[in-house]
Amino acid sequence: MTAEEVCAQLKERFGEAVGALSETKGDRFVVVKGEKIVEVCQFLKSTTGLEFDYCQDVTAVDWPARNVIEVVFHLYSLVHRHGVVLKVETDRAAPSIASIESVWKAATWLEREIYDLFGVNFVGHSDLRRILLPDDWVGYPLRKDYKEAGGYHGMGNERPDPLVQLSKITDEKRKAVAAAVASAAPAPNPEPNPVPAPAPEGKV
Amino acid sequence: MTDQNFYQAEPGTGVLLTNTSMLDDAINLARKNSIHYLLFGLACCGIELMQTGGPRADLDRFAAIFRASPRQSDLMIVAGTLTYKMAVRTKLLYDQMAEPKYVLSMGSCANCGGLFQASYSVCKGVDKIIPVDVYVPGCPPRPEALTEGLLRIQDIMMCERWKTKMRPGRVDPNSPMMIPATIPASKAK
Amino acid sequence: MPIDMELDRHILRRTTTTEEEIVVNFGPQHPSTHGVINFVTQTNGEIIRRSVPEIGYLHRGLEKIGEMVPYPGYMPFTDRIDYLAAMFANEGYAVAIERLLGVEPPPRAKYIRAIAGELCRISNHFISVGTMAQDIGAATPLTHALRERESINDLLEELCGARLTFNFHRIGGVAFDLPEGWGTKVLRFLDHLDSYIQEWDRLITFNKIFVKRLANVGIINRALAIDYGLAGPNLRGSGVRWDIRRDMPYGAYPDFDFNVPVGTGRVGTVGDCWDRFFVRVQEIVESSKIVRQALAKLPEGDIQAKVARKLKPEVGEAVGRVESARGEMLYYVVSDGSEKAYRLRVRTGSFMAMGIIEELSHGIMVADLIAIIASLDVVAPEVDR
Amino acid sequence: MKISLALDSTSLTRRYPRLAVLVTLFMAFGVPLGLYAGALAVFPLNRPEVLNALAKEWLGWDLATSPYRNLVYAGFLLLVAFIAVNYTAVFGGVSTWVERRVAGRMQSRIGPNRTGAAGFLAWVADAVKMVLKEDTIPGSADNLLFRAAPYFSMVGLLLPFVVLPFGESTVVTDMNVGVFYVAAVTAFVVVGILVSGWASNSKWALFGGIRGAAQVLSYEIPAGIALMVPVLMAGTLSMQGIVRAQGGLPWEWFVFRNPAALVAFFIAVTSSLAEGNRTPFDLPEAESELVAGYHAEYSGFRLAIFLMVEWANMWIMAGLAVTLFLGGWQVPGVSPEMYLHARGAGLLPAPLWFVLQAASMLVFIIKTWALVFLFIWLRWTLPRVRVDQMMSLCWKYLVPGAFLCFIVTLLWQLLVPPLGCKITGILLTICASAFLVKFLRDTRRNIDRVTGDRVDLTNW
Repeated sequence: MTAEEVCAQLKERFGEAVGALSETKGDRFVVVKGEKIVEVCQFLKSTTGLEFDYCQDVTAVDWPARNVIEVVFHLYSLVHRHGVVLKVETDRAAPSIASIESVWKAATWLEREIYDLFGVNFVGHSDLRRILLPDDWVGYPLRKDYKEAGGYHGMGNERPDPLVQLSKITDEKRKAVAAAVASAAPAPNPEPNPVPAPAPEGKV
Repeated sequence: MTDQNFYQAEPGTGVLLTNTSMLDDAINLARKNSIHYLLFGLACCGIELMQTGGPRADLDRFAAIFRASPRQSDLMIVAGTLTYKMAVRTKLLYDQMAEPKYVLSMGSCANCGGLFQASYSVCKGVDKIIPVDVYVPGCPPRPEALTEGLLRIQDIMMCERWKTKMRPGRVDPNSPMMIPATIPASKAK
Repeated sequence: MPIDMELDRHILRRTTTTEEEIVVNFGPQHPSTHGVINFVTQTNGEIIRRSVPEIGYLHRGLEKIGEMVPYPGYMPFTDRIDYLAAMFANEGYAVAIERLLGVEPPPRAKYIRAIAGELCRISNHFISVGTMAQDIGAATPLTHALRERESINDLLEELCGARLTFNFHRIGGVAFDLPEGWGTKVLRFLDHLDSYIQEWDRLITFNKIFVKRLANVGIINRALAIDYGLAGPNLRGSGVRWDIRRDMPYGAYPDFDFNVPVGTGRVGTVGDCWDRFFVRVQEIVESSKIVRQALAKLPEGDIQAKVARKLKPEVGEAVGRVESARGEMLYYVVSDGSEKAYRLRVRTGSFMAMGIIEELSHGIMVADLIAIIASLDVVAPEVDR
Repeated sequence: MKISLALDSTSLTRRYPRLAVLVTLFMAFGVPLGLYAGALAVFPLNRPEVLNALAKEWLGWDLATSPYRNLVYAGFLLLVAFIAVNYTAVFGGVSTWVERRVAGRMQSRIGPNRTGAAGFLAWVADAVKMVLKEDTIPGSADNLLFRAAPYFSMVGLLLPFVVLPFGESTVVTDMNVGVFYVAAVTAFVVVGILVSGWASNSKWALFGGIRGAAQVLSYEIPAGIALMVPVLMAGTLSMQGIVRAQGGLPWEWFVFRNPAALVAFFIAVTSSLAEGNRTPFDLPEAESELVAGYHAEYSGFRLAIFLMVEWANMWIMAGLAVTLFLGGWQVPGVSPEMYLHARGAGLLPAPLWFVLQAASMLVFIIKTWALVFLFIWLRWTLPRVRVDQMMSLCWKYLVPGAFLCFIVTLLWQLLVPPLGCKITGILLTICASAFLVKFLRDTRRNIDRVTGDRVDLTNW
């Protein structure tokens, strides 16, 4: 079954809650209303002829420009060998959709990961807490406007770049040499210049 | 971690000056030939660490074997990317090791964050939390490089006086020799 | 940074601990957790009541980095997603971007990808089955596996200059052609490998104690495996004949003739730990077959399709699926028309496999938990990314 | 204070390159040989009447009536103990080296080869390092018990040496309850394991301690009953008596005298593997499960003691099996009268007697090392069993099996005439030899089956 046919079946069943198949390049997807997602998934899983038994992936994409976070579902049927991509849009300020954990167990951890990295709240999830980052982490890193908090528990997040240090030294040296040369220029000194000449390549 | 009498005479020449006694020499000889390293594979380098302990580059040739318990290890080979979440545990493991202890930072990630310097969750170098004796560059370092790192640890051992490698008899949290078990709350974010 | 002693209770907050029960942390530094993973385990003596995996100790923000670097520049990072089978991580990314761009690599490149990939699969499975034997308590098989792996490391190093993190694939092709005389070396190694696998089986696979330890332990039945989205050998160990190479063919795989081994419950029940172990051992043999076929049929020609220097795919999204050594690896790339990916998502087999451990952990013994973890062949960076 | 260049001249071995070889050779041959010679010289003298006679003869001192006699006897015993303790430590160390080399060979590795010739000094280095390493005691551990635990284990290790016969006369004392005594005192080791597991206040250590206690206590039973089989056959509990009841040739050993004894031998060896925490029964310190098991929290010299106990226990296990089943020190073709005859009538034995004694020690040592090698071989080949499997093996199979062997032996002793024993012995010996030949041929064939290029190790 192709994506069009799956989409048509969904449209027939859920009507307005399911959008049209996207026309973008690459993989095409269907946008589903957030409140209907559990029913849609249940329908996809249990309807004969569809039988999407394999939840391949649940992830999210942050769109600050549109002020939404898209939750993306990649579903597949090992029985019929067809797949579909569903998307649910949710408000960026308080992202929240229903959990599909009851449909596919695989979604448990995938949803936790989205909660951790995007801050999407999955209503009805049995164990919603941070999964990859420490519990006391601030912010949701995969959001586009995420700012690093500047380290963690006293460990800084910066490391001086040795090359930068090196170039700084050379700059200072170069200035010192230049100053020495400038001061020495009016009255040539017979003594050898204690400051070594700058490196011929000139830049580091 | 090196003692005060240890320094490099000429940068890059690899000549270490030391003032050990004959007894120190004998002790150091035993110490360097019995390096038990902590089984601590964090990431990609852990696999090369495994290969180094494996058939070809056999670390057991230098009588270096792995131990699973930090209390029984002399050398912590930090093999791989250190994330903030893991750094907390790494510090704890280091504190659990018995003196004298050494740290070998294996691979770019452990040295400075390496490829993942831009990442929000990676600690930029293991030396931010524990003192490091030898840095082995590479991503990941080949087994030869790690073996060379082990030999450098042996060199460091050979230049040390036993007296300076002991932890003070009584645990004094204010002693400068003591590494604080936790970073004070005031410094925490 | 005090270690949060309340963490245990926090993780196990859905259950109460009785007087007889203790909470033990398997990890993050533990010999048999395969990298840095913590299993917060509630046990009553040797019997585990519940074991909750606590991951993220190797979370390196690879998906965020994917949004920071241009498309071709992300290739070295993919190596680090799965360092044991880096070829597939490379390939999956390349396939995803190729689908996004609509380019097709030349046939020779596809064949070289298959050869390199299958060699990498052999090397990965050796680590996997070797560490499994190690976790069950037999130390020698692992070193033998490492020895065989060294041969593959040498071959792959000759091919692409690295032992572990290959950075071999390019978008629309591969980085290097096969070196002179390389094929003969590979064939010589495969001859050895095929005879060696029999020794491996004698040494460990059919060892009485080993079979006793693994048979009927950690049974994942067909429905459970699919429900939890397991992938690769873990899924096939449960009797599901599902292999992306065969069922959603990509690259040069349609040209090859190979079996997809599945768990049959030969010594116990379908989907037990031993089945997953044996599927991997059989896959080594199958991979060896594929490499032979690929070397025999290797076409001449370019190894790199024509791809612009600055990649700017059109707005859209694409999914790249490959059969990695740890199962289906899925790259989901969203492009906004710029040089960098707008969103890059990696779905890995290990992450899914970790999710099932809690389900399996009820009422098993401590030693069984180790066997289950080992049999699922999780690798920390794939879990955490 | 001297200043020297570390990389080229500080280390002793680099300054005196031959020193390492000399020290290695001395350690490898001198120390064990010295200990054996010491045992040979001192152990036979360790009897009051011999000491009395010697004192009278050489010093003209009537020790028997002297008020200091107990002091002298005690001093002599200390000397004996000194030799035994050192022997234990040296054996423990050397066997770690042997194990590492053998493991290296089995695993296609090399094993230690930098520390002295063939890496022999690795165990000395380990010992020195561990003794000097910081002895950490966890803050929440039970201080006293934590410190005491290794000594319990060590006592359990050392006490069996009192009755373990190294040779015809080289035994500290030949107790008339020898077997019983050994079975009793080896249990001290598990006290150490249990105490260390509890006192460490670590969950892993606790797991290890409990597992160790359960395992050792369970396997004491089949081991104890299996040890009764040779006791029945010899009619004595004395170790020397049991050895004397056997002969030097394989069909004169108890193991081949009757089929039940053969089974009992395997039960005894399996149980001693379990009691010594060796693979496949290394559950108390299962590294992949329990990190390091009961000694997870130990460092420094307390750990060294635990490790020494672990390895030196192999000697006890193997020595016991050799003594009870494999003919002990019996030299083929040397009868008890020959020892008596060679001793002569003098106060000190004649040189020929010492030669015979040395030969009997050699036989014992070779047999024991062969068993130790078997233990090492098993360790690097087999996986580990699970706790419940370990328990079911013990209670469902070994305990009934051991009882059965006991009863069969009992009946055998009553019903089968000596000639029958001899015939059975020869038949079983032939069977065992045939099995060995087949095993070796199979091994050779299996090795040859692996063809093609192995990984080239030469370029590294």
